[in-house]
Amino acid sequence: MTPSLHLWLIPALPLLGAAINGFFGRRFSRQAVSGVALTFAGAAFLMALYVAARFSSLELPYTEFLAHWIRSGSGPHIFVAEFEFYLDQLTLVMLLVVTGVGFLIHIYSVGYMWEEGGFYRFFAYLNLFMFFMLTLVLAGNYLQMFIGWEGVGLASYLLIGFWFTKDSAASAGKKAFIVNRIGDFGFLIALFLLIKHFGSLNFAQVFTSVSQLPGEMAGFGLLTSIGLLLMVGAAGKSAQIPLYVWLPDAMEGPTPVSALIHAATMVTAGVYMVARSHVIFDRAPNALTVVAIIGTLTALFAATIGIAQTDIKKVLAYSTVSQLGYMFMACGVAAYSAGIFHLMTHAFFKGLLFLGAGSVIHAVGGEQDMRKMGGLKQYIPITFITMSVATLAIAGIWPFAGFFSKDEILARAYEANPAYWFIGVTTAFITSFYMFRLWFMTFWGDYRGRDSAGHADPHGHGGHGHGDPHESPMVMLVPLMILAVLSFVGGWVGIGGRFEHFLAPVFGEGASTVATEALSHGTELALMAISLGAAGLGWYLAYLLYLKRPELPQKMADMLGGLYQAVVNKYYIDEIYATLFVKPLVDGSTRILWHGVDQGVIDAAVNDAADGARHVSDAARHMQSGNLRSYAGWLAAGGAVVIAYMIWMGVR
Amino acid sequence: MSSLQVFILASVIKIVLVILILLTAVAYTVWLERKVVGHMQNRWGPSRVGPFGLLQPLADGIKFLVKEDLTPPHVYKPLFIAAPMIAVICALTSISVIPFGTAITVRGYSIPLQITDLNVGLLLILGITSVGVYGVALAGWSSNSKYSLLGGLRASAQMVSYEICLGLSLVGVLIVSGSFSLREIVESQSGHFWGFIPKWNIFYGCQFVAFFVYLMAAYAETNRIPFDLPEAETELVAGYHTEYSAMKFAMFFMAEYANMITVACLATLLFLGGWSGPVFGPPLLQVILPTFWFVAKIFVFLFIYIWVRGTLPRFRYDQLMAFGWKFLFPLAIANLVITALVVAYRS
Amino acid sequence: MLHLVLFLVFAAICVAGAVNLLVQKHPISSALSLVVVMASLAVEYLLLGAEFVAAVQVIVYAGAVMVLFVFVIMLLNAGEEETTKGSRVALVLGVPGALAGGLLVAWVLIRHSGDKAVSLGALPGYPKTIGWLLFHEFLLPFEVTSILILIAILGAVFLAAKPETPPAPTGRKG
Amino acid sequence: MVPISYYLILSGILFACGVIGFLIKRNIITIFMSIELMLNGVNLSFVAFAAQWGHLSGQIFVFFVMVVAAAETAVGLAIIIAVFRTRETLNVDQVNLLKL
Repeated sequence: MTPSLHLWLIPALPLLGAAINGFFGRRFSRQAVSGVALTFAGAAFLMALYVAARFSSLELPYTEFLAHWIRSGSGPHIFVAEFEFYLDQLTLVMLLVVTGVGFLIHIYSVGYMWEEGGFYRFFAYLNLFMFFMLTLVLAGNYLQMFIGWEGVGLASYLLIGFWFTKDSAASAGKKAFIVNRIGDFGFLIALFLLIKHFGSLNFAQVFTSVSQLPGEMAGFGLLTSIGLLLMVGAAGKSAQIPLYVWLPDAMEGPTPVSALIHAATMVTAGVYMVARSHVIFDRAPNALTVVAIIGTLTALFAATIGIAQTDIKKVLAYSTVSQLGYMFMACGVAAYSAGIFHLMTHAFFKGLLFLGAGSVIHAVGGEQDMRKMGGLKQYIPITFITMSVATLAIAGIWPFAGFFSKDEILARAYEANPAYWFIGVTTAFITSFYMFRLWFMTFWGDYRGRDSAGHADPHGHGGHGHGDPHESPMVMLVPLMILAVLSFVGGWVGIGGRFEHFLAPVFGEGASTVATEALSHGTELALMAISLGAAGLGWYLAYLLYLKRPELPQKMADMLGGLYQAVVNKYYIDEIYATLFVKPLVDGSTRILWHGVDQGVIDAAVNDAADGARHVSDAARHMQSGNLRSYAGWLAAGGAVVIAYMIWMGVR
Repeated sequence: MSSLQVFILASVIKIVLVILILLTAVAYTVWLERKVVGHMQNRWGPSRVGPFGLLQPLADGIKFLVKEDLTPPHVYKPLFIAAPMIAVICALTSISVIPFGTAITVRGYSIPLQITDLNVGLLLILGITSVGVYGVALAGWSSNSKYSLLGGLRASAQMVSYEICLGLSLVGVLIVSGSFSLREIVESQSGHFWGFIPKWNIFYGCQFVAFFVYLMAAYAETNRIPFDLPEAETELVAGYHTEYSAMKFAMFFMAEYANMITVACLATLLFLGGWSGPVFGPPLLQVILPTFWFVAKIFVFLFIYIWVRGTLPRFRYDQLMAFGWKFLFPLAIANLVITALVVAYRS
Repeated sequence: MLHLVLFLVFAAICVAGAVNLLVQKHPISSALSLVVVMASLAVEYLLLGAEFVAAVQVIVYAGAVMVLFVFVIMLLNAGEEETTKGSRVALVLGVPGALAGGLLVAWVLIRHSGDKAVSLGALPGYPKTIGWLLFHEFLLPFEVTSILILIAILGAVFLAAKPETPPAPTGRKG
Repeated sequence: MVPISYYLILSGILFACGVIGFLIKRNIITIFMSIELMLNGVNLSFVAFAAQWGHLSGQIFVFFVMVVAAAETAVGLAIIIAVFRTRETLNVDQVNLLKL
């Protein structure tokens, strides 16, 4: 019996911070607010480190019971859900990523948000997000996970709409929330199916029951349905086709939020959930195939949109969608540990990219359009260096972190189906291209922002004046540097399959060991070379188009015409959705539900009932004449009737 | 003669005797009052008719009988006529349960000196007294005169209010003696304690507080000074009987004095031991003596009545009400509670 | 025989008084008819042996309650009753209803009360026995009614008091 | 000897007179008296039943009825005075504001 780790403290600490800042922060100074937020986020990180330090001495998986929650029914039909925490290798990885990156972004936010109104509100939300994310990660059953799942959605909604006076931010928040609801609906139905068939939501119990079932090799059975429904939930949360549309819009939130929630942690919850439910997916190959196809398509699809975006954060947003597609691809080919590996490295470099982008935006006074940047490397050298590391990492250049994880995924994809691999490599090329496009447009060439400076975001950093771009304060740069180091070395843990080996107890020995041995060393090296080549090609193309011959892109765009327009307009997906789903829904609601049901049936019923009551009362009120003697008359007559009735009934 | 015949004969004789005596007593109480008050005010009082004016009541009676009986216009006649009758009937009826002495024995038949002995004699007196209010109230109302109406209003309010105090003061006595029958109440007071003090309720039963309350309430009930507001001459021009004259007026007069005598009898019976007193001498004297003591006590009581009239001024109406509700009423209740506790303790 | 005669005589007075109450136009005449009814009812109680009830009937009803009525009639200077036609229901529905109800009850009483008769003073209600019952078996109701009386006194004082001035003496007749 | 039913019928007549008085009288004080008449009718039947069953509780009940009647009278007359002060009439047909 291992002594209690007090895992509950990890989510509880940020919750306490959120409560303090949320309830009393209005009266605090900015120093106090940031002090509280950093203390509790840091404390959570320290707890996570403590858990990691104790990790080797634990019996895994380690569960911790906190309190009774739901008890209903009895006997064989009992359904129990407790507040409990579940710790294994997967949880530990997520825990460290969430608390570590989260803590760094907290630090960064102090600098980034210093000038903003609602400072305490921001940190309260941020801490609240940490609480829900950690609840999600540490949950011991699906229901508790669902709390975290919904809670991070709430925090995301609050933070996207942080500048709620701006219309686009408010509607972006709503969009994120509503699209997520669609996914959550699938998730919930999956949970109901689990309760129906396994009578429990506890991970251990469900997985034990599931592992006794035979795999559904073909057809569409229970596990496939559950898997697909879980995938719907994951697609909503992790911005996969067809529910990815909210994530680009979510860039309306403050940049640290984009980094924390919409790049590093929350959007990976779907991946985590699929990986956590791998027992179910393992026995539902059809569902797994769907996951793989969705992931692959999303990766390619989002990457192509990323090419034509000019807003620095939009590029990163589509990049995130694309990278999440990679992760799902990995899960889809049952390479869960590769997916989680990429999740971790992606958290480092994408967090870094967003923070760097924030630093750039900060430097140029709130401008987000890359066409108005350029040549920033001499103004903001530290940001430039860290961003460069991150760009190399995401492009998959050796020996940066992204190389190892992406390579792992591509290798496993090749093994499963070369088509996946091919699309993956294509995507890697496109990724490299648009990332270097961003890099060149932002940091190289001449600064193009002077002539039009002053078009600053109303909520942006106008306070910094409109002079030359300037480096961010130290409090923002330190997290950048730390993340740059992690982006550089973070991939090394995967060398020689160490990371995979670490996670092996979770995902089972079979899948991983067999996989590594399946590919010969030569094939592996060839694959590596090809992906490196694709990355290099992307770099060269970007160099050519955006540094050497800056007039070329416009020409090419003119040449491509409609296709280019389609890409710029994100394939008109938002418009299609609006036509296909939103408008029919709104019109249908207006005509059928509002005019038809609400006004025609409900209101009409209420009004008719009231009218009827009034008419009856109009007739009956003459009885209530206000005259005492009339009342007495009714009473006497009624009394006579009662006496007659009693005599009739034989009461003496 | 059968015992029923004896009973009827005795009853008739007693009724006639009592009414005669009572009416005479009423007449001579008026004379007494005029005489005493006269002397208190350094006047002679009635002195022209007969020795010491003793025939004055007779002269008054003749005067009332032969005077013109005026009935003012606009009065409500049935009640205007009925009101004095109600008053005098109630006053005379209540005397019927008053015992005047021990029973006497005539030819072997024991005849109590009382028209009738009821279990609830005291209650009967209270009931009749309370019905007597109608005479005053209706007289005031039927006269169709504002003075009379005010007098009637005052009378009814005052009598209802003080009736409560009167009743409560009697309850103390009832607790001590444990009966509603006046005869039994008197018999419970015979004897002495500590050798010489008579066991009257006022002494032995410690009912002196109740006696005081009774005295006050009785003054108010009979509309006597200092509580004679219903007929206050200076304010209301004689109040409820302003419009009355001749024999009707005389009836109210008789009712008032009869009530005084009844109240005095009641006080004597309840508080002062009734006819109990030293009995000695020859048999005839022994028969007469109890009645003598009884009459003497009534006389003392009546004298106090007259004495107070000659001494005290009249209350204001709100003072009257405040005195009744805020002083006498709590006092009577306190007396009742203490008496009940003492009796409970003794038994 | 005497019993029956007395009963009939006073019942006749009683009914006459009740009918007179209905017929009379002036409230004070109605009030006096009611006093007559109550007084004759007291005699009926005596015939039934309830002497204490009879005495209390006279003291409370005739002596206090009805005096209050007379007092209020005098105070408000109530005049003759006007015959307004405010309520058709009372005449059309109420009076026949009341008569029908009364007849039905009378029919049931005559059919079912049997031949049991009471002699004069059949069940003497001596004050002592009544008091004993009141303070033993009916102690709680007795105390409750005392509270009721207290509340009624307060209510009457409050209701009849003129709003601006302290309670007038007229309000204290509870 | 008088049959109990005689008393009951007398009580019924009184009660019916009370009800009819309530119905046909316009003066609120007289209506109030009609209520008293009804109560008296009921009292008579209580005493009669006490004699029939040979138990005094019927008579005890009469006391309670009297107490309630007295309390009711005090409050009711106070209400009548209050009504008269505001409406300046005792005719119930004119005191009919309590309606729709």
